[in-house]
Amino acid sequence: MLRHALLRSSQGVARLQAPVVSGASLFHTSSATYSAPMPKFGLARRKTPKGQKGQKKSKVSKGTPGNNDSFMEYVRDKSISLKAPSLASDLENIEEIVQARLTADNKLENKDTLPQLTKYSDDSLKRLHHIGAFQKAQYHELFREKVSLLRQETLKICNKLTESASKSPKIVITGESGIGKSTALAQVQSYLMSKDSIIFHLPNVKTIVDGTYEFNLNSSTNLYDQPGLIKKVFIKLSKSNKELLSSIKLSDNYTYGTARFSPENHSLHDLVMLPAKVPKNLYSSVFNDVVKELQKQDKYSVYLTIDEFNSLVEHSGSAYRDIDYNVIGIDKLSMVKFALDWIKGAIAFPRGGVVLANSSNYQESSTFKFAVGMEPLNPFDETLDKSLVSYLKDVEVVKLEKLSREEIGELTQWQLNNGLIISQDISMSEDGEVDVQKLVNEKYFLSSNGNPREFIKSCNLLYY
Amino acid sequence: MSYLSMALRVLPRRSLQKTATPFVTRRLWLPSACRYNSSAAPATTINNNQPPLDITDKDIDLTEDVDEWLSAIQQLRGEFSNNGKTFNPETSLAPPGENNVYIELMEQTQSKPTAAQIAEATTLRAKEVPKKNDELLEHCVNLMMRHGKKARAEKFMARALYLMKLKLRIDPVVAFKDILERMSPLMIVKNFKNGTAKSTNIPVPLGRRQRLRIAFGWILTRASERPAKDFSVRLGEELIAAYNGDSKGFEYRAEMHKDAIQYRSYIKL
Amino acid sequence: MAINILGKYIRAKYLVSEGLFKTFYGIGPQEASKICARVGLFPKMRMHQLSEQQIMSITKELAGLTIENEARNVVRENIAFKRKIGSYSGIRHLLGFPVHGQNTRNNGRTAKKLNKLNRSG
Amino acid sequence: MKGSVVNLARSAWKGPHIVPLPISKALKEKVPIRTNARSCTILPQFVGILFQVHNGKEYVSFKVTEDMVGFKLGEFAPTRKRFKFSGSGN
Repeated sequence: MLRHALLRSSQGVARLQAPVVSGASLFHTSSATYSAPMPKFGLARRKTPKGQKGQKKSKVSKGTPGNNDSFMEYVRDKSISLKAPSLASDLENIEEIVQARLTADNKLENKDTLPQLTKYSDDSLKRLHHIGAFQKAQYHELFREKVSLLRQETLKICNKLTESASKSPKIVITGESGIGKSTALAQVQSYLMSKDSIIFHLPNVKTIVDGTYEFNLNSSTNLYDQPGLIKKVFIKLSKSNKELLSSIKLSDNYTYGTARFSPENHSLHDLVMLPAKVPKNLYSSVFNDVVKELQKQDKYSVYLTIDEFNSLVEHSGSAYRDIDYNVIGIDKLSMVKFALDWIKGAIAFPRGGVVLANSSNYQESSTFKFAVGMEPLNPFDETLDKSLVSYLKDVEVVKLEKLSREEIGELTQWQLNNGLIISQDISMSEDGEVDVQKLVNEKYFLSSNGNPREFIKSCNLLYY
Repeated sequence: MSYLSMALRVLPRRSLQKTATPFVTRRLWLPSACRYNSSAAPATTINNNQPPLDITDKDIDLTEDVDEWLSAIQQLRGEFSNNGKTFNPETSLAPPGENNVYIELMEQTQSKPTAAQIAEATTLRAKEVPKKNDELLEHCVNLMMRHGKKARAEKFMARALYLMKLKLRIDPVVAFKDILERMSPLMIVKNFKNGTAKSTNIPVPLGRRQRLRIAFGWILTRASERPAKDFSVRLGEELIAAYNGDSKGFEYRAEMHKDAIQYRSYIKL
Repeated sequence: MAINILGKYIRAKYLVSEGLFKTFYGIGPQEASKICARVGLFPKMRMHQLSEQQIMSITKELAGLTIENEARNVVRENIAFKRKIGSYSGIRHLLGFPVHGQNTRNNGRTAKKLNKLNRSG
Repeated sequence: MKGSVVNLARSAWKGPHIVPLPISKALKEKVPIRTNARSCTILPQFVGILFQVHNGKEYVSFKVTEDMVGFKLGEFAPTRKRFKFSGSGN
C-alpha cells in the first residue's frame, strides 16, 4: 500500500524529468504519466503484490561494497585536511619538534612528564615525505598539519642517540599494534635531521627479501646484489639528504664505465644521484664507494633507520632461489648483509647509530626475540637462526607502553577543546559543565587502557 | 597430565557419588625443561644490560634432562602400579576401592570459588549490559545491514560519519539527525478498501520512526547510485550533499506532501 | 600484449612461473619456479620483463623437459599398456568409466570426457 | 608405472602382499592354479603360469605375462558385466 501511494506521488518527479509515458494504466489515478519511480524504502526489500508487475528497475551499478583503499584515498585527499578551520589556531601554539626541548639542549627535561603534541618543522616534513615515513592509517587528515604525540620514550631514544653517537647505539622500537612505533621513528628521524645528520633509510624492507627486485650474483663478494633496490635506496637518500650530501666533497676519483667523478667537480650527492651513464652492473660498486665516502667524512653523523624491521628478519631464508633451487639466506643478499653488518657493528661510521622500528603486521620471530633479549633461549626451537642472533646481539629494545590514565585525560581535554568529541559522548554535570572525568574514564576504557590509535578511533570512528 | 585427563574424559559416567581421594589433587612432577612453555613458567624479565646468551651445543644437550624425565616416569609408574600389576592409566590411577577414575570429580575438587568471588559475580550479574548510545543510529545501521552482518554495517556508518566530520567539521551525529528530520515526510497517502470493490486514498500522519526510516531509505538508494568504490564513501558523500540541501530526498518529501494535500478532503476528523 | 615462448602466447602481466605452468602441459608450479631459478630470474618477475636472451634460455630449459605432446604421449602409452595386459583400469578406460571406484549411477562426466584410449588433455 | 599401484597403497616396509600358492608345482606340472585370492600381488615368479581367478561367480582363466608383474590377480578377472538390452525379455 505504501508503495502504491509513493508511486502515485512520483508524478511530480516525472514532470521534472523527461516524461516517459507507459501505456498501461497500472494505477487508477487518471491521466498520470509515470517514470523514474520513487525508490523503495531502505534496503529491506518489499515484495511487489501478487499479480502486479513492478516497473523495470533502473540500472544502477552496485559497485564494490567495501574497499579500504578507496576510503583511504578519499580521506587522504588534501582538501580534507585543509578544511580544518577550528584547529588552525591551536596548531600555531604547538611547538615544532625542532624548536622543542630536544634541540635546546641534549638533557632530558623531567619537569613535565606528560606527552606533548608536536608538529614537524617544514624542512623535516619534506624530508620525511621523501623517506616515506608516514603511513596510511595514521589519522593525519584530522588536522591541518601533521601532528604527533611526543612521548618520553622518543626523548629517551633521541638522547641516547646523540649522547653516545661515537659508540653508535642500536635501538629497536617495539610495542603492540597502534602504540606509535612508526610515529616514534618518524619523530626520531625528524630530530636527527634537525641535528644535521644523514639519514640512511631502507624503504619497504619486506620487498627486499620477498623477491620483488632483480638480483645477480656478485662473484667478488659472493653475495647477491639487487641493482633496482640500490637505485631506490639512493633516490631516497639523495632526496632526503640533498644539502648535506652536496656539501661533502669526494675524496677520490671514481670511474664507472664512461661516468667519471672527481673531487674537484663532484660532491657525494652527484654520486648518489646515480646518473644514467653508470651501467647497472656497477651499482653495487657505487654503493660501496658511497659507504666508504660516508665513513671517511667526519662532518655529519650517519644513522640507519628501518621501519617494519621485524619483517626483514622474520625468516632466515628469502624468497630467492639460486641456480640449484636452494633457498638464498637473507644474509646472502648484499643490502640485507649491509644493514645487518651495520647493526652488528662490522660496518662503522665516525658518528651515528641505528634506529629500527618493528611492525605489528609481521611476527617477531623467535630468533629476533632471543637475540635482543626479549625471550630466554628455547632449546626446542628449530627455527632459531644462530647466525642471525650474532647480528642482532647488541640491539637495545625500547618497548613503547600504553598511555596512562592521566595522559589519556590530557589528550581527551585537547580533543574536547578542538571540538573533535561528539556531543553525544559528553555528559554534563550538575553545574552545567562538561563531566570531563567521566569522559576520560570512558575513553580510557575504550582505548583498551591507553592505546593511542584506539583512542583516536574511539573519538572519531565510534558514534554509537 | 593433560594426556591422562583426555584419556579419562572418555570414561563412562560412573561412581559419581563417591568422594575422590587425595590423589586427584596431586600434581605430576615434571622437570623444569618440560614445563618450559607452560603458563606456569615465570615471567621473563628483559635485562638490557646483560648481553644475551651465547648458544653453544652444551645448552642444547638434553641427555641429562631426558634421563631425569625417564626416571620420573618410572618412579610414577612404580607408585601407581601396586600389587605388581602393569601400569594402566585408566585403572592404576583410580582411588582405592574403585576401578576407574572420573575426571569431573577431579575438577570439582580442584578449585572452589571463594565467598568474595561469588559476591563479586552476583553483583556483576545484577548490572545490565549498557545499551548502545543512540537508538536512531542503531536503527539506521539495521536498515543498512545485509546478511546479518551488523559489525560491517556499523563500520560503514562510522566511516560515513567520519567523512562528514572531516568535510563539514561539525558534530556528525547531530548533523545526521538534522538531515533525517529535515528530509522525512510528515504524511503518507494510504489506500483503504471499504468492503466493496471501492477504495479510498486517505492521508495518514507518520510516526517518528516511520518518517526517519523513509528518509534514510531515500538516502541509501541515492547513495548507491554514486560512483565511489567504497560504500562508506558513497554514503558519506550523499550525507554531505544532503546536509547542504542538495539531495533528491527533499524532492520526494515535497511530492509526498503534495499528494497528501491533494487527498486532504478524505481526512476524517 | 603477449609473450611468445615456443609458439605459445602468454599474457604479459603474468608472473613468469605462473605463465609457464598455466601454458604448458606437463609443467607444474614447482617445475616452473625451478626453471626460473635455473635461468636466474627473480621470483616476482613478470612476463613482459623478460629479455630476448632470457626467453631463449627458458626455451632451452623447456626443450629438455617432457612437455606438451610428449607428455600427453606418455599418458596415452600408459593407458595403452594397461589395455594391452587387460587390467581392470585398462578396461575402464576403454569403456569411458571412472577408474578409481567412483559411482557411475550419476555424475562421472569427467571420466566420460577424458577416459579414452586415445586420451587428449 | 606398475610400481605406483603398490607404492601408493601400501607401506614400503611391508613389501608386496603375498599369498602362498603352489607355484613350483604349477610350473613343473603345467597345471593352472585355481584361486580365490584376488588381492595377491603378481610376482616375477608367476610369469608363464595359467591362473584361474574367482570373479564372484566363476573362475576366469588367464596366463600371466611379464607386463602383469606388480598388479593384483583380481585386476584381470572382471567382476561386472556390461549391461545390454537383449531383444526379448527386458
